[in-house]
Amino acid sequence: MPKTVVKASVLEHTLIGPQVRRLTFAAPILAQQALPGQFVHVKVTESIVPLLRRPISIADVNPDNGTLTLIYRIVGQGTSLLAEVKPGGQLDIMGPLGNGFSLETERPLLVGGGIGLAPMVYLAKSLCPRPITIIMGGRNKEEMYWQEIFQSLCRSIHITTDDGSLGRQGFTVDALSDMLSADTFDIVYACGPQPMLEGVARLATAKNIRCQVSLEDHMACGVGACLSCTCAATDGKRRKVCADGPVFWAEEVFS
Amino acid sequence: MPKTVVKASVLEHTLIGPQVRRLTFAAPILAQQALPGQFVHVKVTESIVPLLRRPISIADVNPDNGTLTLIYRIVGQGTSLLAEVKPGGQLDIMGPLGNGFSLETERPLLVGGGIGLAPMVYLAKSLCPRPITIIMGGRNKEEMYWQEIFQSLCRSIHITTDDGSLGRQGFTVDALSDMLSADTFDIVYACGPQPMLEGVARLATAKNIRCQVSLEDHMACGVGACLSCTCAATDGKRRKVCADGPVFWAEEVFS
Amino acid sequence: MLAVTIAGISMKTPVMTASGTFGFGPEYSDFVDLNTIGAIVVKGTTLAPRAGNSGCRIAETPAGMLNSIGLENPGSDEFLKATLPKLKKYDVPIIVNISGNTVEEYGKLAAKLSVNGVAGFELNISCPNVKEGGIAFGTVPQSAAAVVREVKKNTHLPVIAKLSPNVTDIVAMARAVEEAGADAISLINTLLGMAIDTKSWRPVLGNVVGGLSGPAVKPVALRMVWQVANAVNVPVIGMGGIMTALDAVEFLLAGASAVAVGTANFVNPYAAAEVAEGLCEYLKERGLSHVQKLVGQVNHNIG
Amino acid sequence: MLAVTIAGISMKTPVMTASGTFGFGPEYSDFVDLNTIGAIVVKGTTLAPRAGNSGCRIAETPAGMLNSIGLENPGSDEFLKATLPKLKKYDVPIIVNISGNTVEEYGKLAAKLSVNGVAGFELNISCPNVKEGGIAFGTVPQSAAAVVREVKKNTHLPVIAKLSPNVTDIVAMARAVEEAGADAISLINTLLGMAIDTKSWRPVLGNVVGGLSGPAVKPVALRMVWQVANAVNVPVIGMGGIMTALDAVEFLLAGASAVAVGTANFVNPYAAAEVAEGLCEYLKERGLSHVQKLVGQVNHNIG
Ligand SMILES: Cc1cc2nc3c(=O)[nH]c(=O)nc-3n(C[C@H](O)[C@H](O)[C@H](O)COP(=O)(O)OP(=O)(O)OC[C@H]3O[C@@H](n4cnc5c(N)ncnc54)[C@H](O)[C@@H]3O)c2cc1C
Ligand SMILES: Cc1cc2nc3c(=O)[nH]c(=O)nc-3n(C[C@H](O)[C@H](O)[C@H](O)COP(=O)(O)OP(=O)(O)OC[C@H]3O[C@@H](n4cnc5c(N)ncnc54)[C@H](O)[C@@H]3O)c2cc1C
Ligand SMILES: Cc1cc2nc3c(=O)[nH]c(=O)nc-3n(C[C@H](O)[C@H](O)[C@H](O)COP(=O)(O)O)c2cc1C
Ligand SMILES: Cc1cc2nc3c(=O)[nH]c(=O)nc-3n(C[C@H](O)[C@H](O)[C@H](O)COP(=O)(O)O)c2cc1C
Ligand code: FES
Ligand code: FES
Repeated sequence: MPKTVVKASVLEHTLIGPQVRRLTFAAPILAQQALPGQFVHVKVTESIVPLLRRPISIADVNPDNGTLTLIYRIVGQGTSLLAEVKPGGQLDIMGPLGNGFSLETERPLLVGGGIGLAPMVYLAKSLCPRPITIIMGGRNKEEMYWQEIFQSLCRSIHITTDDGSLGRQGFTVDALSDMLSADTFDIVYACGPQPMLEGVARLATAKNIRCQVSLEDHMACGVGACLSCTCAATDGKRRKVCADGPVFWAEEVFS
Repeated sequence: MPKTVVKASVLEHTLIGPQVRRLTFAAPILAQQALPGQFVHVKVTESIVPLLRRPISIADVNPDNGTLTLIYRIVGQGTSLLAEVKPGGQLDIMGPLGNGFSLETERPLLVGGGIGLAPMVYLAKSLCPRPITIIMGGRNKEEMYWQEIFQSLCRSIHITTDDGSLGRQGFTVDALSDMLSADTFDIVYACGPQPMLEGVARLATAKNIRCQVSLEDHMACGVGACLSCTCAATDGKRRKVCADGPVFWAEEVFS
Repeated sequence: MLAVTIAGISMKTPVMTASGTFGFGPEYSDFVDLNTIGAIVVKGTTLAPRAGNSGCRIAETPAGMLNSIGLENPGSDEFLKATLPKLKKYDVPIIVNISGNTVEEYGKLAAKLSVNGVAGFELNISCPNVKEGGIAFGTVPQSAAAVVREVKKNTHLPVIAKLSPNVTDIVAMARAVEEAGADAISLINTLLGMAIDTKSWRPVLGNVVGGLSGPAVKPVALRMVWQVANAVNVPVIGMGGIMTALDAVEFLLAGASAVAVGTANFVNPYAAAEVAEGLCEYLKERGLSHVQKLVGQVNHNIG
Repeated sequence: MLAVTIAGISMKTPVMTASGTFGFGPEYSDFVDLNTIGAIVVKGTTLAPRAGNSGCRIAETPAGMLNSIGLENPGSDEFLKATLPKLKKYDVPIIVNISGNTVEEYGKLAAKLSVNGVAGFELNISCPNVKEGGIAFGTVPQSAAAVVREVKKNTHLPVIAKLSPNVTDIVAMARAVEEAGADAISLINTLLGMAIDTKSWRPVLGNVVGGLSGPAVKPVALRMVWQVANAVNVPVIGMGGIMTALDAVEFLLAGASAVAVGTANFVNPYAAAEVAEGLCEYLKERGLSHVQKLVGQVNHNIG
């Protein structure tokens, strides 16, 4: 699956939560190839400010319509400019980049924190019709627009919020601990903040369950050329989050 | 008339000639104050690329509607981006800047070359109902969309084109020479390329006719602060094209 | 919460205007209440009038601009006779940016301009646009120090040394002018740059090379301010690409005690005022009582 | 019409890829036919593997970026064993960018890497991201010359000295490496810069300072290329902010015999190919038979 750059027409671009938007664009070539866990590298304007592309996970793919969907949070200059692109407008998209999740599982458990839930959507879709359990964490009820999205995809949904305004108060890791005791899973997939990933990996490893984590880092090239995104691996060598990841087996990057 | 910066809504933006556009926007404060010969300083995007504003003459003013009109040629990065602004869009306009033409005349002669005809439109309007004669020069017939604009404003129109495809073949200065012999005028106003301005000034001075020229230079500030636009004056001192001009009495800047 | 005293000059805010970018001040009075500015650093002034460079004097570059004005100015006599009296009606410190062809000229200029209405001097030992010597003073620590010493001998007013970024070792330059008695250090002046017209195959600037300013240079300016502020005891005035209050915050955190807004004035004539207002808001949002609480507070322990 | 020979290295086009911005090449093979590139300058390589700097390694700046990779690389053994064999299937000159902590290390590295498949060396005497010495070599003419001499003694392959822009006198640096035997000079490496996070009050980069590259630095790069090309006889390879063919034309007119595309690759992975194609078109439009007709042709007589 060769990487490419496409000029994609924006089809839909809506606010789905506080500062969170869903963006769907036409990109048939990418839609044929994209795997869950991969990401695209988006040039948010034609201008040289901001200069660099922005990495965003592929949140959904419709190969029939030839469309890709991203879900992103507006946090800075780039995402603010991206948010201004109107349906009918063009975007410059590079992808698909990185390696996706392993789909070898019968009883998967998905764990996503905050905007880390974005790649979980496409992952869940790809795992259907296997019975999927998901733990989703967020700051509060308002951030749990994800519930609606995962409703039809998952057999069982568990929610944690920092303030307890929806689901269980606390972190996803707390919920995970209980669930791993109560039920059996053959893989745990995780995407979210680094401390969450480390916590998930620790618990899964302790229970001897395979675990994949999707990492994030600041990226310039997105293809393994600039070394801005590397991290230390447990074998003493280094890995490129963009090209060797963003999805890693937990034991590869967390000891 | 204090200078100001306004956020102006674009009302009309049409192609009126090869690479030439007419832009009308709402700016009531400016419309109350702008004098013929003055210019505005336009920020063509919100981005910092391109960084600087672009000076454009005020081609028309409608104080009743509170609108200003510019006529500009697309020549580079800034004007290309400006051309993309759609009606309904916003522009950041600073003005009115510089000093306008003297309107003390009974029998004015206007001479404009190329896009230098832009400020002549508002000048002609302001001189109405005095009988106005205009010499307009351009490269060819296609560039003479000006004819239509000046038709209703001027008593007599004389055209020169470089290739002779419309009017007389040659330069405005050639036509001017004949006309100054044939008729009497009490002032000559000129705007266009530097060699044209020098030629016009020479002829007018020789005939002892008052002459005003509108100069151009690369400008950063537009208000006399940066000294990027200064030129040598005949008194041995220097003048700022933006703040002391752009309109000068010919004898002030040409010896 | 914004008032500061730099080199003995009391300012209502730490936001000054950079020399050559704000005229003498009144050029911007339609946009900014000059009485609210920290200090106005006027255009580089020389003993005799200067016509400046010929040909095109500015060129736009990505997120920046080149200028080669060449120190056009009406000279010190005209400044004293025509300009200064007009500035006296404003309640804002006027700092005169001075340039000389020789060390002695700097001294003479300072002596001559040490008059009522002038709050201090900024020594332009770093202008890249003058041939006779300007740049040399700015790249050799000993020469820079000599200029500072000569000026200090000739005036009782505060002396700010303005450094050029076109050097290998900005800290050595800063230490040299500090030892020579500079009351403050401002930086950066412009980076030497060039642009070529690919249609005519000629340099865009009449003077071939010019000084780069604007957002493009901000990272370099910030680095130098940080290096210098960590090496000297006199206050540092930071400038280079400041467009917004947050840019100013970066310079303050890096160690600048005040900042100057330059190229930004051309883009946004309200910039000097807006940066000060934005600083105020930034402090309020964080419950900070005074802008001084930001100065040098960047936490640069390598984690 | 684009083929050139630089320092004895035959290239199909004068458009190279800059070290550290194009990996080893294959990273971009989905986008660019590597066989059409002038030369690939691979990531800075050191004798032993290096892990690079910790913390955040890149920061965006206005029309530019800061990086502080810190020369992460798998080391010379791994390069010879794993990387070079993979590159041999391409028909493109591979230039190895080398870095050492001591003069001797540069020599050892060059000797070790003077193998079939390596077309030449680019000496990184200018990386701002290494503590032990890298930068010092790049700012002192004598040290730079010593590195070049040592490498020349240890290899028969062409040696390109890559200069740092963070110096007062780039021409002195260029003359020193030319005299020491450099077969070509490439410039510029990155300008030392900094960025501060106004939320956390911490430097954005884990390493506090980093190297500025991209369009923002182009005017500085172009000025230095022009100065150096007018002062030395060896070919100059120009780089710094080249995004388009017209940018490359500016560098060629200024006196560069070849150019390198760096940061642009990240923004537009086709950049290296598109710059070469655009150069071709530029020449055709003007009826020029060869890219050589542009080199050094800027008309810089001050009018
Ligand atoms: C593989 C990958 C997948 C991602 N998927 C998503 C997603 O599906 N939805 C989503 O909302 N966000 C996602 N992110 C994070 C997203 O890239 C950043 O939020 C975004 O780049 C911020 O850009 P900005 O200009 O708005 O913010 P600014 O803070 O202004 O950005 C400044 C610079 O920092 C970089 N940056 C800032 N935050 C991050 C971050 N968290 N990770 C990497 N680089 C960052 C930017 O790319 C830019 O270069 C992903 C990141 C990676 C690496
Ligand atoms: C007082 C004044 C009034 C003007 N009125 C008009 C007008 O009514 N209609 C019109 O089409 N043009 C007018 N111009 C010229 C217009 O400003 C330029 O064509 C425009 O700035 C080009 O910008 P660009 O980015 O498209 O070109 P680029 O060549 O990409 O611009 C690069 C830089 O050069 C400057 N520049 C380029 N050409 C000129 C020029 N001829 N004069 C001044 N600066 C220039 C730009 O402002 C910019 O800073 C006027 C200029 C001045 C000084
Ligand atoms: C048009 C222009 C003229 C300048 N003239 C002077 C000057 O006369 N003396 C001086 O010391 N600095 C001069 N400078 C440098 C500025 O004062 C300032 O140091 C520099 O531009 C960096 O700040 P900025 O990026 O905010 O513009 C000039 C800068 C510009 C853009
Ligand atoms: C991420 C990154 C890594 C770099 N690594 C190296 C390096 O290892 N060795 C080197 O000599 N230059 C290195 N450079 C400098 C580039 O080769 C080039 O000189 C510089 O970026 C200017 O060109 P540009 O503006 O086109 O990027 C690096 C630049 C970047 C952006
Ligand atoms: S982003 Fe360039 S190597 Fe990962
Ligand atoms: S444009 Fe600044 S003085 Fe005229």
